[in-house]
Amino acid sequence: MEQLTILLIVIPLMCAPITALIPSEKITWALTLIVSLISLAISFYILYEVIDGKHVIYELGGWRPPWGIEYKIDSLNAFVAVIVSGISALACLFAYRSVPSEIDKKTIPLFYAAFQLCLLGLLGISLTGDIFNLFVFLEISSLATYALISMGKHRKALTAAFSYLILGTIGATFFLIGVGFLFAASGSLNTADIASRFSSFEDMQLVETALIFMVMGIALKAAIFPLHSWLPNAYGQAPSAVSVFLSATATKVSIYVLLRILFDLYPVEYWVDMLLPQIMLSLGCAAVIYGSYRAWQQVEMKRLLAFSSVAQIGYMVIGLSMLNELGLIASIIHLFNHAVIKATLFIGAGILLYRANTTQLKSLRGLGKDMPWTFAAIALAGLSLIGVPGTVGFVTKWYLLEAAVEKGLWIVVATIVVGSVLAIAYVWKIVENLYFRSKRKIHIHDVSSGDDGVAKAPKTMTMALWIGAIMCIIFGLNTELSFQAASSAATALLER
Amino acid sequence: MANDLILRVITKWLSPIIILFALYVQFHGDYSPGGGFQAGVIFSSAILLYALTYGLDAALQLIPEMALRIGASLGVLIYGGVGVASMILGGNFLNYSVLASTPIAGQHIGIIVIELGVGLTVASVMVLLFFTFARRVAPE
Amino acid sequence: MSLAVNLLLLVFLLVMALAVLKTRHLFAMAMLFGLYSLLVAGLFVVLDAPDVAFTEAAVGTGISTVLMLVTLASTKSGHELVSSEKSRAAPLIICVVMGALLIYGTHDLAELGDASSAPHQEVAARYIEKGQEETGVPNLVTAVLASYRGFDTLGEVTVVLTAGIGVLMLLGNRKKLRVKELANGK
Amino acid sequence: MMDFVLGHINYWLIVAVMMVGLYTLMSRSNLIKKLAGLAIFQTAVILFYVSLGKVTGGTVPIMDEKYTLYSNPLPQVLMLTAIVVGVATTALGFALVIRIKEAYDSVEESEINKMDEQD
Amino acid sequence: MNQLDMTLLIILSIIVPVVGGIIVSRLGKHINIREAATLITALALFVINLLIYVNLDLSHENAVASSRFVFAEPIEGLAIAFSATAFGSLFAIIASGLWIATSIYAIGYMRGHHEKHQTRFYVLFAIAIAGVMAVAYSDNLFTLFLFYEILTVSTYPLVTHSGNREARKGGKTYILILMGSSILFFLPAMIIVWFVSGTLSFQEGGILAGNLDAIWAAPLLALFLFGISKAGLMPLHKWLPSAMVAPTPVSALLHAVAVVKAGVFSVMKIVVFIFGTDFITESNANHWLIWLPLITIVVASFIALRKDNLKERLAYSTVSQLSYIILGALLANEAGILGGTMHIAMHAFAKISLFFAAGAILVATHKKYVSQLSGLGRTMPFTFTVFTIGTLSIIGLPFFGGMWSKWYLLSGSLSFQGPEFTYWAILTGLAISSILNTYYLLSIPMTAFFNKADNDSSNASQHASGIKEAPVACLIGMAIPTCITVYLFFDPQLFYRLAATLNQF
Repeated sequence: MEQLTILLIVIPLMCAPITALIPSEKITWALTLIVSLISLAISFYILYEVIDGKHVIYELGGWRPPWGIEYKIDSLNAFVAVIVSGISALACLFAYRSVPSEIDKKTIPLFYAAFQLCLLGLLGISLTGDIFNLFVFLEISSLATYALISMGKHRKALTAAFSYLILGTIGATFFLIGVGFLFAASGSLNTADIASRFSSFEDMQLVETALIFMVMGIALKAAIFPLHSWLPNAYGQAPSAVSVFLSATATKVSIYVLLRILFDLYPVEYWVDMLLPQIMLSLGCAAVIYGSYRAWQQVEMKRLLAFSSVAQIGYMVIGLSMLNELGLIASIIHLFNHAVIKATLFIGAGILLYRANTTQLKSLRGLGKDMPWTFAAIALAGLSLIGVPGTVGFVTKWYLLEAAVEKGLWIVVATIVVGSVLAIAYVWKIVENLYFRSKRKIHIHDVSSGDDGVAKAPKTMTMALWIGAIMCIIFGLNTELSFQAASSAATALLER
Repeated sequence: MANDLILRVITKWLSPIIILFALYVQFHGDYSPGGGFQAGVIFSSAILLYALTYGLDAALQLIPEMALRIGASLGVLIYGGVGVASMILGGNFLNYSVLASTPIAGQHIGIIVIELGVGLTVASVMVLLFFTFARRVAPE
Repeated sequence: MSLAVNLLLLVFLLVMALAVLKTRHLFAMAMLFGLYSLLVAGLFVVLDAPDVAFTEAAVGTGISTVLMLVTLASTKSGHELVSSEKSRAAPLIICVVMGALLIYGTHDLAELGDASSAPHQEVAARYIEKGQEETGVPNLVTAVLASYRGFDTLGEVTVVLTAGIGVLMLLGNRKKLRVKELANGK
Repeated sequence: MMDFVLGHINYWLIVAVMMVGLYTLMSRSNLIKKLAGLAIFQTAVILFYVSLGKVTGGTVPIMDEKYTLYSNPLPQVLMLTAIVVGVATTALGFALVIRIKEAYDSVEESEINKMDEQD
Repeated sequence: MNQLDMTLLIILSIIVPVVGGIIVSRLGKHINIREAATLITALALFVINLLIYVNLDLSHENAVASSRFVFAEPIEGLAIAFSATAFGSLFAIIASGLWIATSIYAIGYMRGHHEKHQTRFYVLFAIAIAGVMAVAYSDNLFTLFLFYEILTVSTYPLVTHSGNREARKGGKTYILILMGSSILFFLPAMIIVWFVSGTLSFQEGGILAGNLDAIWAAPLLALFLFGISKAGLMPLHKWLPSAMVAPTPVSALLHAVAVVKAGVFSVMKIVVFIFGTDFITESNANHWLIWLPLITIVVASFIALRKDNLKERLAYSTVSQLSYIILGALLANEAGILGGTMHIAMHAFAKISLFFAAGAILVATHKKYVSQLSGLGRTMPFTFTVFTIGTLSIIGLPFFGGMWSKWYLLSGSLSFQGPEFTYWAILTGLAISSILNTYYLLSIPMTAFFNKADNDSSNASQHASGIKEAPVACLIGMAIPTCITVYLFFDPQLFYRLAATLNQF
């Protein structure tokens, strides 16, 4: 069991360098899929083991913490790992036909290697219990991400990757400064060790600054309003498969780190005194309104979805800054729910891109009628995003509402309502253009015309899309797994 | 530069020395400053020097790009392999103590091998970086 | 004594950083940057960190500067443009606020070299005490790097590999893609 | 007071360097210069860490019977990693700059932004 | 019949149409088999609902929920669950019974009208019916809401069936109003109920009494009334005329029976089982809110009068008639509830006859406007007889089922306990509306039978060919609800028995 946990890291780690050397695009794809699926299986198994509040400890190199690096895996870690590896598998399935249409043939093996490295980094972040080790994995995933984003078709992808590189590095460096300050105060890098001795150095200004910088750094990586400026371009311009993977995982993992910092590393009372919950709550509300509004204004589908991500991250921030169990549950469950929804929507956008060679909404007009199944799945995921009952989106919003009512935070209730109305508006915008507007002449993508005709989306893509769409429903109806994982994680976070 | 005789000669003499120094840094890292990373960078600077004087093509003939790619991957694989080996031998990942009969000997073996992996990857990637960048400078 | 050297180097460093900021000539900037790195390496020596100094000298002064020069050559850029549109007030305010915050934080920092400060207790103390005994390596930096925190180093090597793969993805293609092709999406 | 200043002035100077780097990065339009700023920023942070590890009267942390007081090896180890991360980021950044130059025929952010808006 | 079998029946009633739909979707190439499959599904569903009806325990204790089937429970206490109730059974029987008639009718109509995508039509129709069944048997407000929405979405493609600009425009209005209002009003109202009372399950006597301040009863009820825009309360009625762009079978079954009745069904359920009639009368919530259906009844009648497009006129008539039901619910007394509930049934049979007739006219003569119908009664006597019977029933004249519901509604109004002015207003409103009903509906068969045909050439040529009715399948389909309308006058017991259960508490 213990050894299994580390396999989650070791498998992509050993596979990525091999992948980089294999010249065949098919084999590298298959390897990536297998790695993702194995990771998914392992993380599921771990989640199953720890879901009732236990945890697994793994000492790397056999050194006891705080001298060595330790993994301490509870339900939250495992849940995030499940999200990351699951979405990775889904994105990979989608990538089979999408990647060859967007990326140069010779680069594909390297692309998949970078993909696996990104997966490795994200998994590493979600498992480690050492703040410096976290930084290292953060950088692995970030570097891979920059490279992956820059592979987008349009030249804007390059600038998007560059500005993400700059901002992401600032974020990571801020985090590093925070870690340094905390290290200066505590002499340790192990989360649990720092937490257990926290009272002995909590009066130091160092510790305060450390928190501010760590939170700012991670907020930048998590694209929390107003530090979100890199996100719309990055996710909008990245190759479809990368948008799918990153939009559903990268920011979520950062939110996870934020949870760890705020609830595990620091005692809650500490940052309550700093008025951080109020600040984050207002930022979260602002993010929801601003992100939804901007999404509504967009004329390009991937950018629209990216802005919607800004809003959805706002919901997570709101949830965690309410400081009650329900709010935390909402945040954690939304990590999962939003991952599923956004992955599905980006897969949908990717299919449209594959077909029409563009995701400008006005060029997609009427395409929904040619592709009713694709359209239906997009609509389903869109309903989820709005939060219609019976879908995953509803579950989150419901818990958020309950949490807000419990706390008497009517401003949050109002935000959720306004956010949902705006969500209806922007989802409607997609639906309207895809289905209600009369058709425009579109250029059919030249790559697909060769093999199986232009009229259909490739089977693997449709499969990925529908797996996502069905998950939106299944996990909206049967919340046992996600709720149990989230609530045991929330309890563990609040216990400290 | 490629036509400068003095430079060529100096490079010819200097390169092996640099490489020797790199090897020293690599294997003496336990006792003095240095280790795989530094050795890798120093090693790569030797190749860099060679490439600057003799031209990119000559350097590429000396070390083909594929070799560099393999080297880069292999380094990580060696490092990870040590970890896996220690897992197979019943320890935790990267617990070198189980690699030999006594923990100290095990640690020693482990450290030497992983430093080798580090050196290999760093040297290969650094040279690879330079080659890839330099290729873009050449006029079409 | 070492404090004085330290401060002197730091002042130089600040001057160098400002010079990098101010100079318009990009090749000069690259050289100044190399010099900056060299100064940092010197500082590391003063701070008893020869391993880090070694690395900084090789990487900062060597690889980074070379890559910067190659990039300059390949992009054929000589001078930085003076852009009037970019606002400088906002960055300045942000930097001042951040700097003030950091200085506020350093208030409780132990003085430079204070052996009783927290970072030297517990974790580090044990490395010094037992490091050689447990790993058989006298160079504690190597011991910690390769064994105690070997996993970090594995991550570090992976970072290097990732960078290599990333650069190959971006520049590995021998064919240069032209402006127009890219503007229209390949 | 004097002791306090003397004990902390090195940190303040490091913070100053850090902020000069950050400012360069944020205020300049040239992409290469931005990356230089980024590197300066990161190096200053590394410097901060290594300063934390210094012990007055201590020596290089290589065990030797002659010495009893050693500087702290831990920050040094961490920073070895950070340096590598830094150079990896910078290298990737330069690669992007080269591609941006090929695609936009410019390395000035202000010009590139204008072109992006026109698309 | 034991608990398990009952649960099974409920599940079957939802699954059978879905499965039927899937089978139909596979039979696109074999038109006859496809139609047969639809019919068999409809018959099977009707039988299932009858079985539920027969086995329903109408005794007091079981009137709310006899056997519960929990499908999923996404949030604790918030389950998607179904159960059989008398009221639900009433609705389900009407909808599934009329589905048979509609299916027969549709065969004639769709073929006669040469509609495209017929397979898709039948599949979506079946799925919409499944949604209706789920609404009918929903065990709590949450489930009701969910399938209410699903019904909206699944009927949307039916509305836009023809796919032309007009259809898309109508479809847009349809989905925007229905979705928008339910999310803006219905959902918040539901959430408020949850937070106030901690549950959403339908309970006798309601769940709000004692939990909600009486002052807030009226605003909350207003939220529900506007949120459930399927009930067609003005000003959120616009979607119904818009939906008339759909093929006639859709307008007939969905927009005269299933969808709109799902709306009033929900209103009734909420009034009786969430608020509780006692709570409504005690809090005086209905004193002002009752004006809403009242105004709608009158205004919609006036609008109907001015509409020349036959289907639109019928649509406004539906708007008006739906408000009778809401009025009945808001009267919150025994006769009112009884009348409202029975009107769900009575209006359904009558209105579907009218729509069938309108469709038959369209198929046979391609005429859409009332003004074109002069003298057509002689060419299509059967169709206009059906139309006349439907009209008379809706007006509430004796020998037709509609009389009973109107009777109870009237007696409910007479015993309304509220402000004097409102009391008289209700009575006046009902009177005016009945007169208008007579005028705008009865004038149609009158002109068709007794007026001379216009002298334009097209009519003249048709006169020459003598009797020209719609396809036989249409006629059979039309005959069924018409006969039932008449039958119900003589034996209203079937529905009375079910409707009366609502008044047991």
